[in-house]
Amino acid sequence: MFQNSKRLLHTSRVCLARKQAPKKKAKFVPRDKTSKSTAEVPLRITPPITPTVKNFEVSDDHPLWQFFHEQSYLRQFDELDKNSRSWTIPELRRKNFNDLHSLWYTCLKERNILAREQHLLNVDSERAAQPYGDLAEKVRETMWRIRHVLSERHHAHERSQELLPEQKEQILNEFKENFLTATKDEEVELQQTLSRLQYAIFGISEIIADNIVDKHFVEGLKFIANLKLERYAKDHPDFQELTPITDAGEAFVLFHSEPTTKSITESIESVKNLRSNNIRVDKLYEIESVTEFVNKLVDESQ
Amino acid sequence: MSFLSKVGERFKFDIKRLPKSLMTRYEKKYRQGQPHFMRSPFKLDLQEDNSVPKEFEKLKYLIGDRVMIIKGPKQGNICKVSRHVEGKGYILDENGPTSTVAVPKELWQDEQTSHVITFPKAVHQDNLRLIAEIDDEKTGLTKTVAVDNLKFIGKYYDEDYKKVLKYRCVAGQEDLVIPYPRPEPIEDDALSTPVDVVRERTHFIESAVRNSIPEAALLTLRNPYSKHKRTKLTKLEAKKLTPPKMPLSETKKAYLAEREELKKLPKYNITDEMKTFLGEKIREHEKVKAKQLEEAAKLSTKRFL
Amino acid sequence: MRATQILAFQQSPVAALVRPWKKFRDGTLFYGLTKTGSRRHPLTTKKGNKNFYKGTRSSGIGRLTTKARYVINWDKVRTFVVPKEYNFDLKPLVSPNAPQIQNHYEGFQKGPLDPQLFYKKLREYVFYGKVETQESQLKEGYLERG
Amino acid sequence: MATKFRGANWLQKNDFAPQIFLFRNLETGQVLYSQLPEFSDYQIKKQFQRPNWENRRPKTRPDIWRIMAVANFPTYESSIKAFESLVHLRTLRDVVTKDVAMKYRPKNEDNHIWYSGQFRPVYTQEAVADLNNVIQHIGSKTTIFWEDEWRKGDSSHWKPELVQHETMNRTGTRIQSALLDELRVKGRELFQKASREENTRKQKREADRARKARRKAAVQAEQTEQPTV
Repeated sequence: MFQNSKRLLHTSRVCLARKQAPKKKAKFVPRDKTSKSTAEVPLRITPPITPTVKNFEVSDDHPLWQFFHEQSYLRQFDELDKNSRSWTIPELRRKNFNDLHSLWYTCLKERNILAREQHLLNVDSERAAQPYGDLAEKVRETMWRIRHVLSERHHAHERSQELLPEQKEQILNEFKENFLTATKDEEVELQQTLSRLQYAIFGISEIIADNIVDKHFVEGLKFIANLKLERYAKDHPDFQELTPITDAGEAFVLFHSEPTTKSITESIESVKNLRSNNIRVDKLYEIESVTEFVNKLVDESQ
Repeated sequence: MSFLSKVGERFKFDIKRLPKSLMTRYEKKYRQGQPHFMRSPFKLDLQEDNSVPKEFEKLKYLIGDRVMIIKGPKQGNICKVSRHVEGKGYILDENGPTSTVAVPKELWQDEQTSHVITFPKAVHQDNLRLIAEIDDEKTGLTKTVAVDNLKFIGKYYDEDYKKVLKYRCVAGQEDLVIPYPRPEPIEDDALSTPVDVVRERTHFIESAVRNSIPEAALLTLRNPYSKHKRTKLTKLEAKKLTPPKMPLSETKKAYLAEREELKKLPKYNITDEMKTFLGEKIREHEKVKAKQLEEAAKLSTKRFL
Repeated sequence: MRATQILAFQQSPVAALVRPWKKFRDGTLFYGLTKTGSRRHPLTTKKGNKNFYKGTRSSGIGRLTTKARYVINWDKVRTFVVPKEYNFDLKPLVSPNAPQIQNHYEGFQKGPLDPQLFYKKLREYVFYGKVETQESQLKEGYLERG
Repeated sequence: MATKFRGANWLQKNDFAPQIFLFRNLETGQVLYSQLPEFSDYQIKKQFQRPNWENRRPKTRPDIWRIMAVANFPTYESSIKAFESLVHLRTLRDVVTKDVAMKYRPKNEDNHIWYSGQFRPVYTQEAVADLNNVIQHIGSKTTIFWEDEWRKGDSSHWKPELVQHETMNRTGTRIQSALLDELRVKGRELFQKASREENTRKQKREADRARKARRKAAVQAEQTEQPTV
């Protein structure tokens, strides 16, 4: 048999090949009695074990949930918004900056969700992803309109600066007339109007910490101080002597006092005190000094 | 994600830019890609926008309108419009035309049990006429008429559609207004803001010296260094805007010098004396002229005689 | 001198672009601004010289160290600021039942940018507060002062 | 060191624990078994015996191999048996009974193993199934440290009396070799503790036995003495 097979090329190699050297006898290893190898389960191929999400928990406030609509993997076509329309520019003109900012942010998040869904479907067919893209386009329209409205507001504000001096004078005169002729019943309303006016014309905010001291602010201090004096202390014996108030420090004292006759008379005393001690704010350093006063007030309130 | 950006859009294949010579081939391929029962019944120009328009003027007949078919096998039938399809097509109710086709099983829809189905066939806008009911002033009865052509004029706010629309009138008789059909009530959808929240006004101009937009946000909106907002021109721009100085020719120079000379001469206003003098001179001249003419006339008559 | 040699001295589009110091468009010849040939092709990263930088609108937020690590400069990273007082009531789209209002600017030549309109609104705010005045109210169901 | 098969004595002598390390290929999803916290071409050659276009022989690039799980066994003998069984199962899947393995693999529309790029997720899942099968086959108590517990699949597959699942503590350890070395030391300590306990138990048992024998002998002696009295 071997002689025959020698002629054949491939099979002969097997026969002729040198056999491996006999292996050394394995050392006898005593069987471990503690671990029982029962071999109840044979070694065989089993179906693959697929990973599951049950093995870990994801909290509901996980940041990546923001890319999902109500934690669903993919919205069905029917669940998409079909009836709504984009925000129009006249509608957005009614909203303040904070609202517009919120809306823009919401739109951005929605577009993230839609882009994710579109990307999932785009792999399969562009046609299936189309409605998601169309909806995203509607949302995008809202977004550019928000930007348009904001820049329009900015331009309007810039252009209004040309007419500021004349308009300011008109509004202040009108207000002064109202302020000095108002009766005591209208006091609450009057104070509200005053706070609106001081922000409108001089940029003085009711919240002290928000204020930025500039030339408008100082001008406002003086105007309001004079106004208060005229309304609440017209009968004061030193009224003629005191008015008009031109010093920023004196103006600040009066500005800060409560809108009552009593409080104003107290302030007048301190103003007189300042004058007698010859404490005055230098015209050139008005803004710096008033900033100091305001900072002091902020520290006190904290 | 290329579908998010429109940057490469102009380099994409665009049917509108396809030359006419290649259109027949493209159309053939396009038709091959659609099963015959899904093809549009109209001859569409693929380079045009065939989608269903949103404007009521272009739609002409809205969903719910009653129309009469004036051409085709169902000629004379009066139907209601139930849907718009691309290419100015209208799907009508059960009185409209239908087509029966065999559909392969892969494309069966839900609840379909047979290969052969019948579905409504779209009718073109030109083959339809609007049906309107008009009060006859003489008899006091309402007449049902088919309107040949429509015209859209004026504007009014429609309470049901919640927007400004144009009046739909009979062409040639503009006082006859055919109202639009009333829409079905629509409910708010998943992404819609409620009406009262939309209408709420939160923006007021509160200050003339403080901008309502925070500075950090403003930087993302507008470029403070925009070249369109600068008041000063750069050197380069000034150079570009001023015309170049060309060398003058000799004749031009002489002409300009002469004009300068002339400018230096004193200017006179014509006085009455001058006017009478000039008038006399002209009259004298006229007299001489008249004499010459007379003599010439005499000479010519002599010659004829 | 032979004609070919003369040509070598002339500024051809290619010769102009081989200058690596040219990084910006300044009106003279630059990538994509050819005088001849087809110019309706996108300027890709493959077309520029060694200094041409196009980017993918995703990089340039930091620098590479000598050890080939990338240090991110967080000032350059795009960040979206969350609103201070987030108004969750506003959704990206509007109900179909909301009226589609239109703005009018009667008497204000420059429309929404008119300074007179600005001061009119300011005056209204100062004297009446945050309320709708008769002039800013909706008229005929759809018309509103802008 | 992982260039050849290592026996129990060698492992013990060289301070290795009775562990098996399962490395996962990030690009392809293939899994490599190793007795040591490292691997070499040896393991790849042994465990990918019949490469083809769907199951290429992976490279030894260290950056694309990540640890997937570390299985701790009670004895060196059981760990070696488990390792051999895992390699055997791999041979069954790739060579001997490939048709059976193919039955369980999800297919794409071209009837090939489902893939995305070079990645075939089924290989990782098969390795997890094999580990489960081997543990049940050996029947020894095992602790598995998972890199991501997501991969262990539904808990119904595992026998709770045999397997204890834990997650690797990856905080603060960014370098994989450091993490694996930590696990090795931990496994070694656990083994030593267990063997020490085993030893004391054994000694106790022997002492008991000796005492019993002594008592028995004494009783017997008494019994033998009595008749003489």
